Order: sequence, then C-alpha cells, then structure tokens
Amino acid sequence: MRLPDKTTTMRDAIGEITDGATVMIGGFGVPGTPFCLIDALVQQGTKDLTIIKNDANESGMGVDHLLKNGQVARLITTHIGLNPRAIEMMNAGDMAVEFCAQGILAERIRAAGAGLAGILTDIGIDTELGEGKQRVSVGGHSQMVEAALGADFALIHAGQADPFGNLCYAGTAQNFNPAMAMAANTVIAEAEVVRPLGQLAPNTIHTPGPFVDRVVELTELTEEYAVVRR
Amino acid sequence: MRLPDKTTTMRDAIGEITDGATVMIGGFGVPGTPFCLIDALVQQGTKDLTIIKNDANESGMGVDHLLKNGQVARLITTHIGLNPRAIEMMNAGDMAVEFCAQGILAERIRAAGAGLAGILTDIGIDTELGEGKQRVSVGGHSQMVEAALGADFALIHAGQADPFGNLCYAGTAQNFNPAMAMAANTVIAEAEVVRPLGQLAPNTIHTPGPFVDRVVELTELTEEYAVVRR
Amino acid sequence: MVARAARDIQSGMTVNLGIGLPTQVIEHIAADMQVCLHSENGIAGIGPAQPYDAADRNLIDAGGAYVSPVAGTSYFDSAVSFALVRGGRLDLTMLGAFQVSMHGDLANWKIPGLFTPGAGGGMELAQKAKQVIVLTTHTDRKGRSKLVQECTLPLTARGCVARIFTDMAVIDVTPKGFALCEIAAGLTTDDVIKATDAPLAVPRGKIPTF
Amino acid sequence: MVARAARDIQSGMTVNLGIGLPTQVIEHIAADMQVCLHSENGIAGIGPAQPYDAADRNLIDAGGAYVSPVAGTSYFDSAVSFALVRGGRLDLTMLGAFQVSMHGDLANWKIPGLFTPGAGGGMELAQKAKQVIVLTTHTDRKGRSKLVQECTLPLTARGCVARIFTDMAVIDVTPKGFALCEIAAGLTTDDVIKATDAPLAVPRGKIPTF
Repeated sequence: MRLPDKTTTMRDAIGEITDGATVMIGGFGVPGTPFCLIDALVQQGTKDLTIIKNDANESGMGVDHLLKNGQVARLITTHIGLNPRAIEMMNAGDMAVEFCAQGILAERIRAAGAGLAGILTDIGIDTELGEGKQRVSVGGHSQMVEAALGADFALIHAGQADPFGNLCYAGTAQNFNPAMAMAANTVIAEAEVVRPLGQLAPNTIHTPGPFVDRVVELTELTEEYAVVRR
Repeated sequence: MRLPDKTTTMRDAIGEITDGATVMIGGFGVPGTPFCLIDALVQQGTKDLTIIKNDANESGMGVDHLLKNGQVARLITTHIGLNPRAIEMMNAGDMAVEFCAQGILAERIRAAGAGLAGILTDIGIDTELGEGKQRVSVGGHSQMVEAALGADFALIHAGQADPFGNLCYAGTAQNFNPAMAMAANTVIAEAEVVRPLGQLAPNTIHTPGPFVDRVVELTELTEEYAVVRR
Repeated sequence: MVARAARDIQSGMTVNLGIGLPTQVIEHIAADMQVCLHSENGIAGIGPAQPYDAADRNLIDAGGAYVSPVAGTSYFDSAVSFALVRGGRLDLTMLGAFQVSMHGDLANWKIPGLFTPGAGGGMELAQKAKQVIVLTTHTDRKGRSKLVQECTLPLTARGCVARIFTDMAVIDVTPKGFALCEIAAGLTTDDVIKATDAPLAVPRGKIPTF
Repeated sequence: MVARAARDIQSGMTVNLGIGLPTQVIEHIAADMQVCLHSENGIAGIGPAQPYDAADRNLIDAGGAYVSPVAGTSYFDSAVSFALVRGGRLDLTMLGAFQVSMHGDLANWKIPGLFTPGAGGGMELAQKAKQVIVLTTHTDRKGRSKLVQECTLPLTARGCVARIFTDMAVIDVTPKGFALCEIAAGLTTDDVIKATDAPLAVPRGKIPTF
C-alpha cells in the first residue's frame, strides 16, 4: 500500500473556490497565515466570501487584501483591532462582522471538524455575545449552545508537509490551523517545504494526512511572512 | 524565569488518591496504560473507585488487578471484551459498568479538560446508549447532550517527559492520554524517561506542562509493558 | 470472501478495518494500491502486521494486533481519531456483525445476558463512515441466519450497512431490502435463500461467483 | 505600577499577561522565579522579548510581540490554549480595561460607535482564570474614571476582577466594593477618591505606598 499524492499547483489548489463560498483561514497575526493562498484568492477575484479567521491581519497584509478588493461579504472573527479598514467597513455596513470569543471560535471550528453538532459553554453568557443564544441546563447550570462552524474550504499554512498532506507547524504558527484543517469540505495547505513521504516523524505530525485534500509547496516566502518591524 | 519541577516518587504521586475517588486511566490495550501507577494504586489498596478507561485491559494486566482486588465500584468504559473478569463482575452486579461510544468518551473527557459543559452529538441516538439522554435541536436536527466527564485524578503514561510535565507519547500510546491529561483535578504522569528541561522539542510536545501536576520517572518497565504474545 | 471484500476498496480511500474478519482484508490489498488504512486507536497509514519478535510494543491496531508503519504514517490521539471518523474523512469501514437487518440496521456489540463486550468505536464507525460494509459468517454458531428482517439484538446503528460479504454471498442492502449480488463458488441461490432469514431479491440471469 | 503588579505573581503559577500594560510585567519578574507565562496564541513558557534582528518570525505572543522560548517551552494550537484557560489551569491573568465596576465587572472589548476591536481571548481569560487582575490607567484620556459603580460599556465578563493596579493605587474588589490597598508615592487618599467614580473604602492608619 502507498498513500495518495495530493500535491498540486497554487492555481489548481484554489480553483474550485467560487463566489459565495465560506472560507476559513489559519493564522494568528503573521504566524500560520497562508499569505500565498490568500494572494492567489485575491488574483482569482472570487467575491461575496464569508471569511472565518481569528483576526483581520494588519493593513496591507493577508486578509486585508481581500477586504480592500471588496471580496468579503462577512467576517467571523475574534479581534480586528490591528486592521482599521476592517473596523471602517464594519462601521460603514460594507461588511458584516460576527465576533466570537477566541477559544469558542476554535472550539466551534474543532466541533465541525470532529463531526459534533456543537458544544455547551458559559463563555460570554453575561455579555452581548450571549444574547439570543439557545440555552441548555447541564447539571443545574445554564449553558449556551455554540453550534459547530464548518466551511467549504480551509486555507492552511504549514512549515512542513509531505505529499499525503501530513502537516507540521512551527512555533506559534499552529494557532487555528489544526482545527481548521479538520473542519472544511476541502482543506488546502500551503507548505514552506514538502518533504518526501516518510521524512516527517509520525509522532510529530500535527495534522494527519487524511484530513487534507491538497498540498502546495511554496516556491518562495514573500515579505509578508517575515518579521514585522512596527 | 524558570519552570517548576514536578517530579516526585511513585508513592507520593498517588498518595492523595482516597477511597471513593474518580480516577481516569490512559491506555488502549497495552500502549499508553500506566501499569506502574496502577500497581501502586493496587498496593495502596484504595477502595470504592470509579475508574474511567477505554478498556479493562486483559486478564492479569493493568486494571484487572484493581478489579481482582475489589477496588472498583464503577467502570466507565467502551469495551471490556478482552477481560472476562470485568464481564463477570458486571453480570453479577459486583461492579457498575457504564458503556460509552469510544470517540464520545474521548470527547466527553476532552470537554472537561477544555472547560466546556458538554458536547452535542447524534452518536448512538438510535441505540440503547441514547436512551434517557437530554435532547437538543441544533439546525433542525435532534442531538444529545453528552456532559463533560472529568475526574479527581488522571493516571497517564508517557514515553518521555521533562520535570515541568511536558509529555510526549510513543506510537499508538497517545490514545486517551492527551485528553485525560487535561481533564482531572490532579494529573499524574509516569514516564519511561524524564529528560532535562529543554531536551524535548517544543513543537513535538503532545501534552503541555501546565496541565500536569506530578511526574514520576519509571525505574524499569515491568513485563506488562512488553509485547503481548497471545 | 475476505479477498473479494478487498476488491471493494478503491484507490485514494481512507479505510477502517474492524476487529475480526475485516482485519484480514489487509492481506489482500495490492502493494501498489493507493489507500490509507486507519485504526481508531490512533494511526493512519497502517502497514503489514508484525510477528511478535519484530513488533513495536507501542504500535498496535484497535484489535490489538502489532502493525507496522508505512512511509507517511501518522499517530494521533483518540479524540482526533474519531474526529476523522465522525467528520466525514473515513470513506469506508468494514465491520463484523451479530445481526444485519434488511433495512441496514447493524447489531454487533451486545448479546443481552450472554456477552456484552461494549461497542468500542463501532457505533461511530457504523453511523459516520461514508460507506459501511459488513463481513460476517452468514449464520451464527447455532446455524441461525445473521441476516434478518429486524434485529432482535441491541443496535449499533440504524440503516447504516450498504453491503454484506458472507462466506455464502455478496448481498447489497437496498431500499427494498437484501439483494443478492454474488454467490460463493459451489453454492446455489437456494442455499443462500434458505440461510437468509429475510426476503432476498435475486437478479435474473447468471449470478457471478467468487 | 507595573513593577508592583509583578510582585503579585507567586511561585509555581501559570500566568497570562494581556495586551498592553500587562505585557510589560514580564520585565519585572525575577530571573529565578518559578513561573510559567502563557499566551493564548499557543505558547507556555515565554522568555524575554526579542529585538527584531534576533526574532523568530514564528514566535510571537498574543499581542504580536516577538518572544523567546525558555527551557521547557511548549507550543500548541488555539483549542488547547483555551482549554488551559477554561479548564482551570490558568492561575492568574492580568488584563487591560476600559472600565471596571465595583462589583468586579470588566469592560475591555467594545466602545460602541467609537472602537470595536473585538474581545479576542479576553472573555475567556476574564471569566475563567482563577484570579483576574486589571492593570490600567486610573482615568481615561478625557480624565474620566475607569473605576465605576456600573460599567456603561459592553461587558467582557461579570464579577471577575479581584484587584486593580492603576497609576494611582492598588485597589481590591471586595463584596462591598472597591477597597484601597496601596497608593502611589506622592499622592493622597483624597486624590484617589476624587479620581474614582465609585465609593472607595479606605483603611485606617497609614496606607502603604508603591
């Protein structure tokens, strides 16, 4: 038996993403953000997207290109404080923004990846984020239903991959990538290096290959991946 | 800043486990089962325990010693087919057995570790395991509330550890260990080797140290850890 | 029967082979086949079984057999392993059975009063794998059919089984019930009908043998 | 104030230092202190901040600052990171604030119509850390007290704050409201009372300074 080869080109990797799709994108700040996949999506010009991402990056980086290009109808996120454009678009009504507590966003995504319908939590129960959410009593305590949050596509950045789609993340670049890499119908990973099958130690793989559909090796790391000097 | 040292002796590690405690124990078959911690618990003679474990091991191994010694009042598990004593004790009413679907047991434990009240799933909804469980409608589909399942203590087996409690598991010895290592008030890990701080690569750690309370280095691997010739 | 079942595995699939007969299917998968074998204890990319002398004590499948890795194997915990199963990433599972009904209901975890091993990961495999195939003897030790109109034993999952491989026949579960597809060499259609405790649709013309 | 806050960190703790003022606390923790610093983007065991030239592009804290590892650092994903927060493994968090009420309510994520950055991980930190300490200027840029009877801004979490460090004072949140503990050198009790938009219990005798 051999494991399937899922390597492809950047263009083919994202070619099926069509107008109106829901796309989750890994990353927390720079680490783990798939800047090249995002750039390809900008070049493809796909519109009316629902984007699920921890943050909106900073001006001139990552998701900001999609916002500037008018491709995002809706953003599900936890924090957009470093992107003035995102806040402006939200305030102007040019983009719907749904805020979620950060760990609950991670758990909702993970629940979708884990084939669960949702989780029960009291996070935010005393806040406006808790308003209107379905309540369930568990052990005498009121909890909120947080529904699983899946997507049509996930865009993932890995430090290393193999052709089967096993992924390893570097440092704090894990963040939302492992959960998102389980939670979309089609999971697309860019990797800084694609090593031959068997070169990644089976014990150190963060995302097992069966979760991943497509792997693209980056030919170069653009400036967006570098240390940000503020 | 330095990280705390949590290494201790086998006796001290389990000394606080008292009669009536709920104890979750890692392992799926032999890999990942903390046989030495279990043996120490047998020697300590603690009674009336509720044990949470994927399986009941095989005759003469691991949890079977606790059963034989009459220390287990209740077992929450997924499969006891390889332990005739467990089946006998269940049938005779000498021990209460609660069955759970295997992945749902893992998710209930993980939910406790993640500070969630529970998960929503339809696994087993058409079976007798689904009878009597609270139902919630999510997106028009009926789901069951599976409450988080925590414990007073977790007994974990790691291949490698460091004094802070960072843990790495070998091969298929992960199984229930990572979830359980988050889900108990006191998490006790035995390790085949305790390496100096900084010797485990930060990217390859399966259970981060903050989840772990006590680390015991094994002086030898008893026969129970070896390949089982059936 | 096991060799025949192996032919239902298609290139590119992620497959879980349950404890018992299904585990033997691995021996009939071609070496150049592109397939990823999963076991719910936390491994994707299972290679051939290992003799005791060569076994890694930390490398088993869910049935406890010692297995080997292949190039590209990954290990993970039980939560991730069942995320794979429930999350739609498992293309096919082959499971054993106590009973299968003509509606595709599966019972394989409890014989009340006699044997209650527990379901293990069976409920999730049966309920959530994209395709569920059962491998079983056609009758139990007392000669009673395992293929029935309604399961009398506690269910593992309802309406999940698509196809059944037995020592006597290959039988599909259709919206109308059991349908005979293939028959073991040397047996007649009547043999299979007699051994089946539910209506069995028999196609016209010659039935393929295996 | 930041140096004083650092003294509230005890040996053996796991601590999360929020964005802004709290991040600066790290510079005042003794080198031989046994403490594990956590950041919610997925790191436990944070070492000193790194200058840009020495920075690892993949190693930041939740505020985006480049940090270094220590011996025993681990990296993990967001789900595990907040499992640590919600699951009771975070002993202490220090957070910034727009407003803190005398009941311990915290508002630090939204100023309607003006600035809505989002809560990030703040709700979970505020609601689930075993101890929540706020570090903030005593008043906002317009001179209004951030310590209030009732928060008028949207809440991050209710009744969560145990202690407040400001540029003027150290104030505990008690069941009866704010209680003055310490005062900045050079200020009077009256200065603090005037700058506080809620009742402030003042202990008898000399109040320690910092």
